[in-house]
Amino acid sequence: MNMFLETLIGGLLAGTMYSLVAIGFVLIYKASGVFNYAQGSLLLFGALTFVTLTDQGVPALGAIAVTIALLIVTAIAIEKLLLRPLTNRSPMTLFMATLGLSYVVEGVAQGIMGSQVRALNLGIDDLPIFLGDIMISQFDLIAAGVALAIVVVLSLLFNRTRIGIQLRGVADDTRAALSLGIDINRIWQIVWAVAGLVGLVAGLLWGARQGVQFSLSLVVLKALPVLIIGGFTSIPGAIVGGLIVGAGESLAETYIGPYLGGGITPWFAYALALVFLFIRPAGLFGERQIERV
Amino acid sequence: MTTSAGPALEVRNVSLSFKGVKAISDLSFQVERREICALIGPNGAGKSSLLNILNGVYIPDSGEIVFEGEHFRRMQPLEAARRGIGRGFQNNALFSGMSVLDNVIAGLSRKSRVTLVEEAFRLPRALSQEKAFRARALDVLKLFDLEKHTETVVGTLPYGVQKKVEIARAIVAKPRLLLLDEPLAGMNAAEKQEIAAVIARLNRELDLTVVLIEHDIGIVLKLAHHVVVLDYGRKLADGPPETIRDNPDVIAAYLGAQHAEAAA
Amino acid sequence: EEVSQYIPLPTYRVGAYASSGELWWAGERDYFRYINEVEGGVEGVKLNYEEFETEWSPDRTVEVYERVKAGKDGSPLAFFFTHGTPATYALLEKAAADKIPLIDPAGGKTETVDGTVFPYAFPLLFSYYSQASTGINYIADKVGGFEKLKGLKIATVYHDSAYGRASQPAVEALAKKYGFENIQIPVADPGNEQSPQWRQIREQKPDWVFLRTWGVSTVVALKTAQRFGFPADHIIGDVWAGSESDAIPAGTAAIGYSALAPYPGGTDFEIHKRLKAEILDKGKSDLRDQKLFGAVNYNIGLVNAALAVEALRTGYKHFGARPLNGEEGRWAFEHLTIDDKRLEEIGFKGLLQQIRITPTDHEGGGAARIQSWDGEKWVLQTDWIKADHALLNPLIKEGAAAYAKENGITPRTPETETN
Amino acid sequence: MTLQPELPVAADRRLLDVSGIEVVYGGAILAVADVSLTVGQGEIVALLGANGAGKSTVLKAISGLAAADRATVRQGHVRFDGQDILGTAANRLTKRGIVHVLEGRRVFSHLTVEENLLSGAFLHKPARGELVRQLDDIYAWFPRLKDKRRTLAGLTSGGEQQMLAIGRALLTQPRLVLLDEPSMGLAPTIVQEIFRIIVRLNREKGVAFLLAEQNAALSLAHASRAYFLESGRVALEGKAEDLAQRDDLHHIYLGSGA
Amino acid sequence: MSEINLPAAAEPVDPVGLKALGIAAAIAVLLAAPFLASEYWINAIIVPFLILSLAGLGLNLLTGYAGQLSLGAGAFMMVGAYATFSLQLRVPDLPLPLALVVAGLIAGAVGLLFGIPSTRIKGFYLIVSTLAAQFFFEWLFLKFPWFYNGNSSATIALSRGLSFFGLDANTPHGRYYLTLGIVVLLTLLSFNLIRGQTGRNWMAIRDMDTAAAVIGVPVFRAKLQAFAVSSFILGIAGALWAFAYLGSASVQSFGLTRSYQILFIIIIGGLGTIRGAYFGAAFVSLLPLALDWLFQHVFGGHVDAGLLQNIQKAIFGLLIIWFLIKEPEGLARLLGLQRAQGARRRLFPS
Ligand SMILES: Nc1ncnc2c1ncn2[C@@H]1O[C@H](COP(=O)(O)OP(=O)(O)OP(=O)(O)O)[C@@H](O)[C@H]1O
Ligand SMILES: Nc1ncnc2c1ncn2[C@@H]1O[C@H](COP(=O)(O)OP(=O)(O)OP(=O)(O)O)[C@@H](O)[C@H]1O
Ligand SMILES: [Mg+2]
Ligand SMILES: [Mg+2]
Repeated sequence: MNMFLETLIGGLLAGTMYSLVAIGFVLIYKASGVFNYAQGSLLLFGALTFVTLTDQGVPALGAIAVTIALLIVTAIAIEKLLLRPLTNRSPMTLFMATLGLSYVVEGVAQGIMGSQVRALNLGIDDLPIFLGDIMISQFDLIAAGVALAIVVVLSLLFNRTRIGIQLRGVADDTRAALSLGIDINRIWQIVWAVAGLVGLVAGLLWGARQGVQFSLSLVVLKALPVLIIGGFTSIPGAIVGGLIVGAGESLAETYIGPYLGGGITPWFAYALALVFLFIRPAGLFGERQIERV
Repeated sequence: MTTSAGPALEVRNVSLSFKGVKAISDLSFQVERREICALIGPNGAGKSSLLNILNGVYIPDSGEIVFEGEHFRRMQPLEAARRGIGRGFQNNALFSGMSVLDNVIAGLSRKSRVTLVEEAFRLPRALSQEKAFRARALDVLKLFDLEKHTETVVGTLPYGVQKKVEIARAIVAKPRLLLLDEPLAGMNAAEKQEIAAVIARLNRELDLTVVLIEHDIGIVLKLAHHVVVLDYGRKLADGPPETIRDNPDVIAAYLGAQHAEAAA
Repeated sequence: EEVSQYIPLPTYRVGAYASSGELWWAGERDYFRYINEVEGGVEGVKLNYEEFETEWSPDRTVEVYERVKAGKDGSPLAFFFTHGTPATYALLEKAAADKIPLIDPAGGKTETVDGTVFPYAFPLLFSYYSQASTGINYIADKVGGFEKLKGLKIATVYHDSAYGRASQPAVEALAKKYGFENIQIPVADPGNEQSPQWRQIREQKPDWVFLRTWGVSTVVALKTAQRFGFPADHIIGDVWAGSESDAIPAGTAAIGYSALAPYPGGTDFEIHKRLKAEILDKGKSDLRDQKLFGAVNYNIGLVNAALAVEALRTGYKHFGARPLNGEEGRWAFEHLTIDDKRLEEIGFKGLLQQIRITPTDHEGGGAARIQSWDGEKWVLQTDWIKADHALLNPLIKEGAAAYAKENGITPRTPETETN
Repeated sequence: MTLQPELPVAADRRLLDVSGIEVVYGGAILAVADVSLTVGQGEIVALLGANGAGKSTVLKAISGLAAADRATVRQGHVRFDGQDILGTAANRLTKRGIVHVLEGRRVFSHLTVEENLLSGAFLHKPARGELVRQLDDIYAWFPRLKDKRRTLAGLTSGGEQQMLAIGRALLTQPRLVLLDEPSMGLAPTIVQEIFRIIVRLNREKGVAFLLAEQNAALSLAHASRAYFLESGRVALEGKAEDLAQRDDLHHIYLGSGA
Repeated sequence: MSEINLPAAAEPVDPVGLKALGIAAAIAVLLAAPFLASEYWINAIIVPFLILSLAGLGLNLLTGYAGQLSLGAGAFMMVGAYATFSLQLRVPDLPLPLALVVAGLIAGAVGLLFGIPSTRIKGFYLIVSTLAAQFFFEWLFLKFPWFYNGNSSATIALSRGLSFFGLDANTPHGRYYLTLGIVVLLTLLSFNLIRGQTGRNWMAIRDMDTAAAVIGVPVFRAKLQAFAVSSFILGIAGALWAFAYLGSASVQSFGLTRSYQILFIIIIGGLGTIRGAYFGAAFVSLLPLALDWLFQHVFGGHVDAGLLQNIQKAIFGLLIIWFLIKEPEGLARLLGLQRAQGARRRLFPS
């Protein structure tokens, strides 16, 4: 029983790590209707910049500041060079473009900062905490806290602020937004920058766990089912999705895995997502496509 | 076509709501065979929703539909098409990436009898069917003199022309009941006359039963044999045009004073 | 005009595996350059090496192979470094048909140790079976003798891929022989979340864990082990889980972790002194960051390069100092012998084990040293520990025979071969 | 509120001045060949014509939204307040007082009715109180919207959406509204209601309107001047009442509907 | 409709004639190719190019014509390859061509299975089903030795090599003609499909599936057909990739990157066009080689190799972006070979 509880809790917490990645997607998808595959590379880029700076002896705060600045510049560049020219193209084209973007970001990041694996120490050492004999990872607890904080801030941003409403408008119909004088380019820049910051947070946490290296960009694949379960357009969805995937995965690996020879995590999350989609075709929290004919 | 007696279509106590929003409440009316029935009513009255129920896009909360004597709690879109219910949409629902001709032929696809393999290898049956479909579609396009647009991609045509294509697509498979949602919207008077004439002719010569939504009351009064007036999902009036045009409730709720003069 | 020996190098400087690749190629290039510029080539024949990016993808390696198999500038291809086990698998049949030796030290397909069935495949140095065996031998040594292995639980946490599984038959055989319990736990690629695996380990309480992971999965394994309170000094990594890029990111979790080292890390070997003087200090090194000089991956490059050079030397001595073709290349490798004396001469003593390759044994070594991580660097613990070939060879023969049968190959009989 | 008497436009009081524009879609399809027109301060001008005549395209060319449809203005110029505005980004123009209500409403279907309105109101960054006042103002013009303020705009009916679109546009405090086929698919009562509102807005707020319409009778009844487009060219222009008399037009454009 | 049957229209000039001509010309060149090109070109460039084109074609039917987004192309190729292997191994007297067809059918069936969700799931959400396929099969074919006949390297290879109706196709030319034959045949068949009723149904669904259902297009059936046909072709492409190009393959040969590559091919080549697949494949398989060659000759040796490779990667990315910006309709349009028909084809019409 405890074994079960521990697996469950451990899974849930690990799930929030996925959520952190997924949130970045949601932001961008909501605002620019772009399914941003490059989110993973941006995450790598952020973390890599940070460690490179600290390795050069730059104090942590300074490094963060510089990294953030860099991410903002990147966001603006992406908007100007990629989004603007591709305005009202098919989501497909945009998706492909971000795939291309991921090559660029990875190439530049690793070209300049090298491809060596870097250690990243956030001073959170990952020693277990025990509730009775249920073991919980301190690190994951903190990660979960961070994720929740981010969600609160963002949902306020979306539903309470003027930017937020305009942003959802842009997401809905760029032409109409233009006709109302909404500066879509600025909106996009803001969103991509914010997504970049969320990515940075995720990158640092993941980096601290597995070292800052290329494979950070692969956590995207973990985020996808999370997104799909939660719905592309919902930030709380990203969290819930993360929890479900995390718990599902670790329970499956522990209790189903043995019968299938193990190693089922990569596809299990997707199978899970598929099941959920059958129940709710637009994810748990996703906005239903409104069909009026 | 079946000659069994009874109305072509019967809507019985149909209600529909969208999470709270009551779109249609307990609506009943009949459409006789071979008649043109106009659905009119203010915006949001539930006209489009009703058509959507008739060919299975929406599922009514309650009530049933009787089409040519058969009872349905819920229609499936494909089923509706098979039984000969054609449909034109309010906001054009054409296949924007396809040519006008292909759009119209697509309307025939439920008539297709060839298998994938036959088509892949262009076996005789496939070829002859293709030929037949083309010819049929071209005839219909002529009817709306759209020949000059045959090969153009519909997405680039102006709204009005697209409307025509849509009607063509709806009738190409010789439906028995034709549902049109504001077929004349976005056309000038001349074109409206023209299309109205075509609809009348289809109805006359093909014994086609027509249910259409239209706001241009002038046309409606000329074209329809029978008018049903909806307001906030309820039936406000139901009867021959002349009784409708000077039904006080209708004028109040719908035509509006100024129009009454104009029309008079 | 003298023709140089063409040596194509499929590399991966971008993508997921760049971190090890970068150093690996640096090692190979530095050594080749050293041979060319300091020793004037091998027996006077210069080496013409050229890189091709593959991102470690077997398919792209195949493309490279096709591109280079005809040789270049008048030099035929004497052998082909696959630089990756999957690539070796992919090329096995092609290369045999084209008569071009595939060189994949400490990797490749274990059965190919049997040169009678696989004349053109050379899993030099340290096959996957040997890796398992040496690991167990070390454990035995730690627990005080093979008899003590009886009743122990030894878990293998492996990257769930052909590479990760390659050693399973050997471990089984060893478990049977010594009577320890063999627990196999897969980690799906990329392996950045391993709580379930290590929770299982905490449940089953093995005495030792043999780590056959690769890339991130090693780092995460060590960190997760720490979290679940499994002592790092009871984890033994295999060759591809034992470099700085595996240990450093794991931070404190890696302290005490030891790994098999057919390629020990460190700079206090003779060859490093020479390279430092002749290449690094003259700014000719391919290393981006001099601090990484002597890193395990760099040394892998050195050793592989040295093996190639010595083989070529053998060939040139036999066929004359001119570029060799595939068949000659095979002969050269099959007659490669590096004894202690030779190791001294080339400055690889302690870094490379003694090698004796024969037509029937394409491994030619089968030993490794053990090094363990002290938080800063790898520290060598032992001298060369040999694998239990008496036990392994039958397994290998068996596998090879099966392959021969399936593909209608009649094993050659080297004894009868001339020259 | 200033009361704006309707006078014939004098050159100096021109708000919008379009001359000789040619618009091409995707570098290929010529939609508008040569169109010149003017709109005076606080004037209502109708832009009439059959399908495909080019009405919407002209409006897009003025509001700068043509670019979004990969359409380019190849010749001629567009002046607003005497300044050339060709090539100015649509959102800038809105700041300067031109708002375009697109054909087919284009409301933000995933936002509530109220959020739709707000998205228009934010343009001039009003203070909270001011914002509320403006909203109430609009609800006063369109009471129907008030009932549906919390429903998703995408789920409201055609007419409701049209009103929302106009209301939303008005909240950007425009001096010139480009209105594309406000009557399309709307019940006569609604259409009349909308036109009445337009006239009132024009009188009370001095907002100028350029409305593209098919329903000539209705438009001529409310506009002061009108232009007839025919396949991308101005076929004929003049004062509304004069045109309304022309019976040769009558059977083409006015039909018998109204 | 008799009464209002107006005189039947004059037979429209059908564009097939021209097309046939073009294709004929292409074939002539293709037949001559091996005698103009070096063995390296055939083995390492032309054959893979052809196979990628075929794969692109397969995916294009599903994504470009039926509008069903798929990131699982690799999975279906994988199924085709492993099925062929099993058939050749376990049904030795089944000739290769038949084995390929059967393998294709198996892949088709699998595709159909993973297509079922498409009836409920729309747009981008659909990638979950195809990605599930991708990862599931990567796992399956690695996990159970039966699929690769238990050899330690978990790779598949045809022990008896390629033979086609008795004549041996193991030589470069043999492989080339085998591939070419299959590619041409399948291209023609697909071409017939898409200009017939099936194709119209697919496009109707792509452009607006609610309306399609209402006017009587059998949406469910058509979608499944699209998945099946597409996977059939992908399956055969996969088999060719494994045995006509690589010679031996593993799951890595059909990983996610492969799926992306195929997707790139059709986006760059042009969604909803047959030619697109070919142009796209040419672009995707030649560009990296060209870049490589260029860099070797321009900077070779001067710039740090690692940096060089990364720059190269970045440039590849940039080119793709630039390309998507410049030519929304893909190469097929750029090269002006596409009928006006193709104009304004969008995957998800807004
Ligand atoms: N798909 C839907 N989801 C939610 N609500 C809907 C949906 N379709 C229609 N409604 C609601 O049902 C009511 C009736 O809509 P409907 O489109 O049927 O009216 P209508 O008579 O066609 O109006 P119009 O003439 O403007 O088209 C409207 O208030 C609308 O908000
Ligand atoms: N997005 C577009 N791409 C290509 N051509 C277009 C596009 N939009 C319109 N056109 C073309 O431009 C011409 C004018 O279209 P426009 O919409 O301006 O006419 P309109 O007068 O507004 O017609 P309607 O009254 O039906 O709206 C038409 O011939 C149409 O084919
Ligand atoms: Mg309606
Ligand atoms: Mg218009």
